[in-house]
Amino acid sequence: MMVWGVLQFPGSCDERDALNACQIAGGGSGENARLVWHEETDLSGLDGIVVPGGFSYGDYLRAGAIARFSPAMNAVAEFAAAGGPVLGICNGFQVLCESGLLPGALLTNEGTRFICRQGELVVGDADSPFLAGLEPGQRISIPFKHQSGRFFAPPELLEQIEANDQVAFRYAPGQNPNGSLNDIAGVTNEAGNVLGLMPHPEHAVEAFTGSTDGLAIFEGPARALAGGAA
Amino acid sequence: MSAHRELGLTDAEYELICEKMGREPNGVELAMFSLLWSEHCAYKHSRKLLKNLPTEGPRVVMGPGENAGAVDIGNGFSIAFKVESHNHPSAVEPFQGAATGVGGILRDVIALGARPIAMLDSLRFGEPDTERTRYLVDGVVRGIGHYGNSMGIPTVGGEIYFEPPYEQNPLVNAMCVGIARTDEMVRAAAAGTGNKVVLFGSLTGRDGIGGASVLASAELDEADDAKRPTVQIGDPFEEAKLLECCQELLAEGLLVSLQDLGAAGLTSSAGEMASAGGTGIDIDVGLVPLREADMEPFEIMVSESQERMLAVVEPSKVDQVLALCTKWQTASAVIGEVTDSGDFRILKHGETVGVIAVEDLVDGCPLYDLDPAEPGEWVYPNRKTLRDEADASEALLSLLAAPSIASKKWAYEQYDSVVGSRTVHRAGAADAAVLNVPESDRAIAVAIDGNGRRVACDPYQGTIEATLECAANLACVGAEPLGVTNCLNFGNPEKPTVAWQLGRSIEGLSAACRALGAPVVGGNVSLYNETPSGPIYPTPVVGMVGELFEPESSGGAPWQDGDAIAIVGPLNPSLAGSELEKQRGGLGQGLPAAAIEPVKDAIDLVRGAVRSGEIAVATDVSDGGIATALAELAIRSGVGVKADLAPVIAQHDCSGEDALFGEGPGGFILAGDRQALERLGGQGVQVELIGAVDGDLIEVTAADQSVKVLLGEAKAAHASLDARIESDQPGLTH
Amino acid sequence: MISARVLIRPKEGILDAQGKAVESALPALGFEGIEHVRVGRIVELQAESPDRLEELCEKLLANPLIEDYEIELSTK
Amino acid sequence: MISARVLIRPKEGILDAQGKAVESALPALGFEGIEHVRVGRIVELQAESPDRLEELCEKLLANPLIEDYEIELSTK
Ligand SMILES: Nc1ncnc2c1ncn2[C@@H]1O[C@H](COP(=O)(O)OP(=O)(O)O)[C@@H](O)[C@H]1O
Ligand SMILES: [Mg+2]
Repeated sequence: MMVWGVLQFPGSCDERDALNACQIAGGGSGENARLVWHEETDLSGLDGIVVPGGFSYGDYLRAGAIARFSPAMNAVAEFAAAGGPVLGICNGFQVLCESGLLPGALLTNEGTRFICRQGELVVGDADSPFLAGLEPGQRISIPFKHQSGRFFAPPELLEQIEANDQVAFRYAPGQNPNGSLNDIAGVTNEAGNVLGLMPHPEHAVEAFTGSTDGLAIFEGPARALAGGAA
Repeated sequence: MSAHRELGLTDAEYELICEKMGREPNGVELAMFSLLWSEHCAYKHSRKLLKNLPTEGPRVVMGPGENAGAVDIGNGFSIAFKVESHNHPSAVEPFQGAATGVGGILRDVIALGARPIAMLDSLRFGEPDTERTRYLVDGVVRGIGHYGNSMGIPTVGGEIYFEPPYEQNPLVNAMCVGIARTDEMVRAAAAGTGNKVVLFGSLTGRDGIGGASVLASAELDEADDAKRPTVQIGDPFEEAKLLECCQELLAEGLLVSLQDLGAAGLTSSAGEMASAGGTGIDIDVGLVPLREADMEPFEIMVSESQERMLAVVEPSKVDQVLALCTKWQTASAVIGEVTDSGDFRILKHGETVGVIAVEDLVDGCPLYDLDPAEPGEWVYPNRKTLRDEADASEALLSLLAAPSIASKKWAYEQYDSVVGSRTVHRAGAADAAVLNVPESDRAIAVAIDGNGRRVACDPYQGTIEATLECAANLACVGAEPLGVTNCLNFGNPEKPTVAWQLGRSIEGLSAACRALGAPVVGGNVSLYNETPSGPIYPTPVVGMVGELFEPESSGGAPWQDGDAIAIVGPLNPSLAGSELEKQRGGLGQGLPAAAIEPVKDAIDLVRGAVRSGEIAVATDVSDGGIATALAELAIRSGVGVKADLAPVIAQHDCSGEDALFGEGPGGFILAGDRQALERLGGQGVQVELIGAVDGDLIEVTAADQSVKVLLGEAKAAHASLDARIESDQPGLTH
Repeated sequence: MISARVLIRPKEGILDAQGKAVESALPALGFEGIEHVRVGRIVELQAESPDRLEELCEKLLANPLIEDYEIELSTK
Repeated sequence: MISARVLIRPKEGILDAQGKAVESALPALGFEGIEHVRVGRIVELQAESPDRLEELCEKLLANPLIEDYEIELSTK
């Protein structure tokens, strides 16, 4: 069974949601996921890491700018370098970009306001364990919610990202909520084991919320290990 | 020299203070008295009236008197909730005023040992056709979103009304709902002589010095600018750490008691703790962690710096408490101890700078009787915005576009409504917000309501309607009321007509809550809401929490082509106090009386139908009447309707116009399987089939009147507020 | 055209949440001996005339209740 | 102690959402002849030595991918 660690920074908000999603993906026993305090450096025994959403350090200065220096993030960098699956959601995506584990940056929404609405993503061509349960072109419905979610990369970097098939998710046509370049909602690193996305799959894993489309992302790595398409 | 007057105390109150103390108070003592004897803290003009509210019930865990109320939700858990106003601060600085309002009510719930799981907001502004109003709306909505979103608390519902009387005096009421293990909840009562008093959270600065009495109890006027330096700044990041820190302190069982610092800062928190515990308390201002050096004792005692909590801790546990605060990167210090003196002693580095008997400070303030007088006439402005020639179709479109009725998507999409993974129905999805509560294997529904215009027409009937509408909204998602909170926003109670409105309104609240069996477990009073341009509409805002057992049977579904439509309940539609009457500039005093019991029967019937899963589409008839309710369902579902209101007209022999646009309590629209609807009949509640879901027209006939508009037109009208509300002065995100 | 630079800072005595957060984070990042961190906004713009810049700051760029602003001009 | 002032601006060519919001608000407020509005951040601090300020900017205060920074020193 895949054991998850969910990072917790001062100001994290969605860490319990992510923990819950990991537990449901793992069959609901609860043993397969724990919070990892930002000062922890020992990730042994963990098979996957989630850097959750929220407002680490209040998003002061720049979203993710301070959190990325935490001891736990150094450990996550090593974990990722060793090929471990790392999922960054919203603020976690911002942290991973700030720390260089993912390409690009996230800017204030074009409309400058925080937005929260259910929306659709189209699965990209990226080759990542997190996408093992999803088909390229498939649509999933999960909540969009952020104020700094506008994906940006300089032209040459953007070309690379596209050329290497590092785009994991795009906002469905007409649903780009923030002005992200190429409608990009999520990207992977070159190896594919690190995935970051702005929308919130952890809020769409239980039927009562109206969608369970987010679950596949948390089930992906286990599926990939089990030799599922990845 | 009349320092006491400057501080808002009357000469009589000042003399009473001197009498109680047997001397004149010194500066620190006077500052402390002026705050705790302010309307905001002492409820001078409302406490006597509040005594009549029903506050007991089998499910009540904590009632009025605590930081928030709480009801039992089963399996050892309780739901804590409270609504509070931040009106004047929001009028002065909308973003920070609203943000700190949210921060304050969150701390009240956190202080009980609960983890907040939802916020609702109830807002009142002038008509959005002035830039000032748009500026206020922009700031308030961003402020509420900023604080709640950053804290990771979903804002799942609320309401916004736009009415001229709020132009200069907007209302910002926020309601927080939290969950706690009942046996881990703490009361705010100091106990144990020798126990230490620990202050933790933000550093203490000169924020909102005198804010409680200056900002919260005096009428706004041109002197505003002078008050501005007393604006309070909120830091949701600090509060997020504070929340987790409190949760861990309580889980470890390290606290004897816990209290938030709100209005009147340390003075109120420490004073109320000692009063509740029947103890004395020593506070050494020299030990308080300061943001600015050289603060005077009185400044430290009244500072309203946000994000601070006060705890009573056994000496042996102090080190653990301070260590946990360090873990959460929040400042903390032992600043005093619990004594048996019965005195509130202020020291500076061990040297006494003030002594007040706790009882005199907290309970010594005189409570005043009001001398109510019914107003002889309608004193509020009337504006005609709908032309006389308008036919029923034009009227409907105009109602759907009315700022108070139109979609508030623009606002609620700025709120995180899903964090916490409990949200079943978020704002806009159903009549009440629904939150999953797996802890006790059920769900709760929350709603907040208060139509000030109708309360202005008839404070007693209007407040009953507000309370019934909460229960009706809950019924539409299958929920049964557990408890009520409320915020009474009124004008100057020293004016007889306002006093009358306040008294009648509280009587209405009592009557409705008694009939519903829903005890009032907490609330807040905000008085003196008026400006030179006049008083606000009397605005009691009622918040209700209810329970349901199957989130999957909680309504909120779109209606389907072919569904039958029924009108349920005793609603006797009348244009008195209605949105249409407002648009015609014809508002006046008086609402038709309506018995509560038949409304309650209809509420029970609808709740049962939704709970059973037989009916998935239910909404209550409210602003804009039956035609508007039908149109809103059609818009929500994307399918039109064909209906004839003949049964309504026959029953109440009202006019076609009354039937289409008349308002009043006790009306529901239900849609679904025809047999299922027919089965609801014959149970003592009127159930009349009026039509079917069909096509892309909204077609409603009522005697000589008939509405016929394209679904698309209706949609556009209903969505038109978004564009009209954008401010020309968008605040820059820091 | 003149270029103007407006510096907007939290008023003295008013809580500077960002500055506080950054300052307390520095030691952990290995930066010692740095104090009094204050974070504000800078707005740069080109204007035909400097006349109404004050008003612009008051109305839009700054929040006079809680922020001080400072206008620096340089003709280009 | 030296006081340093770090100016951080969105890189040219990157859409500055806040700057745009300000620009689009100007006409309604009756301001004309104002353009090229850019909104950035200013960080002011006191440091024992200027040595590591560059590093501080590169690592923390600015994100070189999207922001330019400028350090102004003034010994006090
Ligand atoms: N309208 C009301 N109905 C019921 N209880 C009320 C009302 N107004 C105030 N209370 C109660 O009076 C107490 C003091 O209120 P308040 O000063 O707002 O508390 P706090 O200082 O903790 O915010 C609280 O327990 C509150 O629930
Ligand atoms: Mg309190």
